[in-house]
Amino acid sequence: EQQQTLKPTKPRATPVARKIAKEHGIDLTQIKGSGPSGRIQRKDVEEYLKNLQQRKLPTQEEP
Amino acid sequence: MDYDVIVLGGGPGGYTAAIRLSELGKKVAVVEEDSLGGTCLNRGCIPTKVYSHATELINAIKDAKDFGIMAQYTVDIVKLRQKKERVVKRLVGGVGYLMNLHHVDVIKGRGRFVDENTIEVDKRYTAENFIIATGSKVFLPPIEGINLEGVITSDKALELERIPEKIVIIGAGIIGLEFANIYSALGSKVVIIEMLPQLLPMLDRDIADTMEKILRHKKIELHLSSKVEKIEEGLKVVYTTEGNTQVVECDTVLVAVGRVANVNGIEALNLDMDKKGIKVDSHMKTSIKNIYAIGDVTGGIQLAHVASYQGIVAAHNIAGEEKEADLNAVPNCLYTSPEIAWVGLNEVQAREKFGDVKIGTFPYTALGRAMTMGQNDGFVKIIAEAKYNRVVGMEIIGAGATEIIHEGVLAVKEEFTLEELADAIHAHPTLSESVKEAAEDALGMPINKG
Amino acid sequence: MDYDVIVLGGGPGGYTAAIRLSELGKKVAVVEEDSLGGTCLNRGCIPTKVYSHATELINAIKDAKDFGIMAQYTVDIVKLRQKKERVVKRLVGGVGYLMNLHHVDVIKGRGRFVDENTIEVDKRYTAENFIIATGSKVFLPPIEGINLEGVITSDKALELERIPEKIVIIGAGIIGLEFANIYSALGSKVVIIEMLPQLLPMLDRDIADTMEKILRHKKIELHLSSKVEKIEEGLKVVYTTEGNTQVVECDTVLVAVGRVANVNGIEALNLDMDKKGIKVDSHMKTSIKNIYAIGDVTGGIQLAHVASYQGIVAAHNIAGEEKEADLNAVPNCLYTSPEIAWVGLNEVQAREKFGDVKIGTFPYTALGRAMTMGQNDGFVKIIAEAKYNRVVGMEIIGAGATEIIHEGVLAVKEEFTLEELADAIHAHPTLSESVKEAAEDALGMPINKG
Ligand SMILES: Cc1cc2nc3c(=O)[nH]c(=O)nc-3n(C[C@H](O)[C@H](O)[C@H](O)COP(=O)(O)OP(=O)(O)OC[C@H]3O[C@@H](n4cnc5c(N)ncnc54)[C@H](O)[C@@H]3O)c2cc1C
Ligand SMILES: Cc1cc2nc3c(=O)[nH]c(=O)nc-3n(C[C@H](O)[C@H](O)[C@H](O)COP(=O)(O)OP(=O)(O)OC[C@H]3O[C@@H](n4cnc5c(N)ncnc54)[C@H](O)[C@@H]3O)c2cc1C
Repeated sequence: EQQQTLKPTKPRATPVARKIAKEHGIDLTQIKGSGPSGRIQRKDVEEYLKNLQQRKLPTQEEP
Repeated sequence: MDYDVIVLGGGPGGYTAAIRLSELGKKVAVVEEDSLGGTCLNRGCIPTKVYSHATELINAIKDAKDFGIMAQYTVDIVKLRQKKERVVKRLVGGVGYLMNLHHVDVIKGRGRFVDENTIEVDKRYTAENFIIATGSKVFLPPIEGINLEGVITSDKALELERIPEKIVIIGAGIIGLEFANIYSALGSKVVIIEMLPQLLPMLDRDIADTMEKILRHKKIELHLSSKVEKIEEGLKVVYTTEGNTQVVECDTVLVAVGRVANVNGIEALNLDMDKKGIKVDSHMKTSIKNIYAIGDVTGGIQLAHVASYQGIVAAHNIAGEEKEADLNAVPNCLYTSPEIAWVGLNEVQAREKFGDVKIGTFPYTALGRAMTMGQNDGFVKIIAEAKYNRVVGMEIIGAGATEIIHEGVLAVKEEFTLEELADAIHAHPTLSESVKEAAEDALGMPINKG
Repeated sequence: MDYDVIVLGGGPGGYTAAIRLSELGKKVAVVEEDSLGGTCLNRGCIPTKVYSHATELINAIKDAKDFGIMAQYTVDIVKLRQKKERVVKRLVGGVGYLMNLHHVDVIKGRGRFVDENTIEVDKRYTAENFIIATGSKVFLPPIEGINLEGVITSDKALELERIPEKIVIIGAGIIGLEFANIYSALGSKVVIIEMLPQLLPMLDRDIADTMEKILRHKKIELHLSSKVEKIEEGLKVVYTTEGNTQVVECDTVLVAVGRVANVNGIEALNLDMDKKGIKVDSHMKTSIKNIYAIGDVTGGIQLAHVASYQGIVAAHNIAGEEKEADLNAVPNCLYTSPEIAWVGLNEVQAREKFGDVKIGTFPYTALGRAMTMGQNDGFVKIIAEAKYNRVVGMEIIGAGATEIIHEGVLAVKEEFTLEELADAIHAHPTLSESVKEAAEDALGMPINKG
């Protein structure tokens, strides 16, 4: 895949944002950061999670 | 229009906003009726810190004995005041220089709005946008005798012409405690009268208790839950503690019960206000589209660095960017001996918000650097929510607190977990190591803590 | 097996590893032939800092005049040494207490490996794993006269029984400069002889130049690019600067040209070594599976906090976790007046690595807090790569440098951009504000810089 050759560098995220993403198996490249110079913040991950859960609600499996 | 932006008030909020606006390409003027630098440079942060540094020097001279350095000293209070004046003059001059450098016009005089685009000083000036940064002024409570000779406010206290024999300080807030520390080191007998039952109620009990102990050790008399009834000629301060009325005699009374927004010159605007000051949103916008307000006049957190931060936020928003003020990680400092500093939530607030929290502490008595400085009083306390170990607050009492608190600022702002602080290599021997040690303690893996 | 882990050497590396191993559930012993705390507590970091704090006190007393505090002082060198001894005793006692608390056995005596699972001290002890933490010792260069009376090393210098009239310090590394600062404040005439052409070559020219100027201002004689040929009775130090041979007379010579790994007791193991010490990987593993090495004996960065950090890393790896030592954000401190501290890459290194860089500086002469302390010497320098504005290094010369450098540590470690430092609200007035101001400068938007 093209994505693989152009693999983006690890997105910048705050430590807690990384931790929450890891716990929920979320790919940080999917999230837009709202912090200084685009750093992904806790609230960005939490919002992403909420949207994800709303979409998947009926068949949601535990990660 | 004469300007893109006119800033009303040249304190830390106003002059910082003006510089940033100019950097963002705006044509800017500042209206200032008094001296550039505002309360902060002329009657606040800076002059008080010259005095508190003098007390640090006095304490150092006293403690030097323990290091084999035998010293005698005398204090020349006039020379000390002159030092303060030199420092203030230099910094105020610096702000003037910066205004020039950034092509910010300084309009001298009292400004008064005529309408949403016009302000009157010596004459009328028009601008697209305005920032109101008129700051605050001392609040004088309606107590009988408040206007007697010898009853002073912080403005007068900084003129310091002689050292009071005995001074009563009304109010144990930050300003009251800083002056208590200064006068006590200079040799005054100090009595503090405070209405609230706890010293520094924004802090956890353990920090406040440590400070109380230190005050008593310095022989500073502290009356909590006490209300001043009146001040009589003499001077006699009459106060009531839990129903008991008492009298304390002194030669000076310092009133330090707070400051109020300096709302003036805006009568024509009909801005939304509340009891504390001009209402603003997180973009520092008032109820009128092209008018912003920042700093003490908004009745928010009365700190110079909040004023200047809000000035930066307002400037970027005026320049068309989207910038919200984030006040979750504001450091608060108390320049006593030892210093106190805090940021974010305290333990009680964190428990309320998160239920489960992790607390870590580290005492200066176990800190190598503190030992080498003969500064054994104090501790660091870290507060984290227990789910992700996110650091949500830090409180420090001890030498260097006002500097090392900035690790707490960065941790709270950048959403660190305890692990990041514990994992960061801290130089040995430093006071900052206590932050790492406290984080390790909160994680249940303390190293140098017994 | 007697133990899960035996640690050879009870310095900051060894004792820290032992505590963490015990917290991770291991049965641990430390072998120490001398005093717990190692070089750091007994002959290094801590005793030197008692002396440097004494010089701070002396400087404070001298500078106090400017604040209207007139002071006279005398130094009792014996009392100062006793203070140092009290501090050391207390901290060494503290380590003993911690060993007890964490049920770490302390085996007194010199250890010598018998095989990969056995060490001999008073008797033989076996263990699953070992950590070698035997530290370093003074390097004595092969110079004629190096053993003359009056020629001393840092160990002896800390005993300080009288103040030398004139002292020649060979080597302007961290230890040499700290002692130069101490002796100079105590009243000795100080001459430094250094082989390299630049002071502190790991730092950028601008920092080194500032320090050179400060040394000269203190009337410390500095001879760079100079090689000591021999020391003659008297004492006369003969040295050559660019072909010119000169002689300086003095009563004391301090040799401070470096330290070497203290490799001993491991002869039976046949470990992989290099010129500098025991070879280790990023997990602190040696060439033998169950044997780790940490701290000065590995010939890496000779700092106490690196030793203890590596001790933590080794402990977690032994406990079955995966932990790599990350040495990108190690703070380095020089406790002179003023202090120097740095972390990460300097400007030259950053340019080499990234090509394009952004540099921001902020001088103490424009810093309110420095002004109130009468500490106008110094500046902060931030180095960022220019693509993402990632902070890659920080250098500070000035009061408080050893504490405020920790913002740099966190920034480099947690990959902050300049924006994050500029955006963090820094308390006013503090020395730490200079970090924010330097970040704003690097971004091309300075506030208080003229
Ligand atoms: C004793 C004391 C110690 C303090 N110590 C600290 C400290 O250590 N750290 C800290 O962060 N904060 C400290 N503060 C608080 C700090 O001084 C204020 O928070 C800060 O100055 C607020 O800045 P500002 O720009 O909002 O207003 P100000 O600094 O009050 O400036 C307002 C300016 O506006 C001018 N002005 C007002 N109305 C008009 C008008 N109509 N026309 C023209 N000009 C006008 C005034 O003359 C003034 O110069 C201290 C305060 C005091 C009193
Ligand atoms: C004058 C001076 C000032 C310094 N200042 C600083 C400073 O401010 N900050 C800083 O970070 N670093 C400083 N250092 C460096 C610091 O002291 C060392 O980096 C640190 O002590 C290294 O720790 P370590 O645990 O590796 O070894 P060490 O502290 O050297 O400890 C090794 C221990 O092992 C013991 N030992 C050795 N061999 C055996 C054996 N076979 N059997 C039993 N025991 C044995 C020794 O007795 C010693 O106690 C300074 C050093 C000096 C000399």
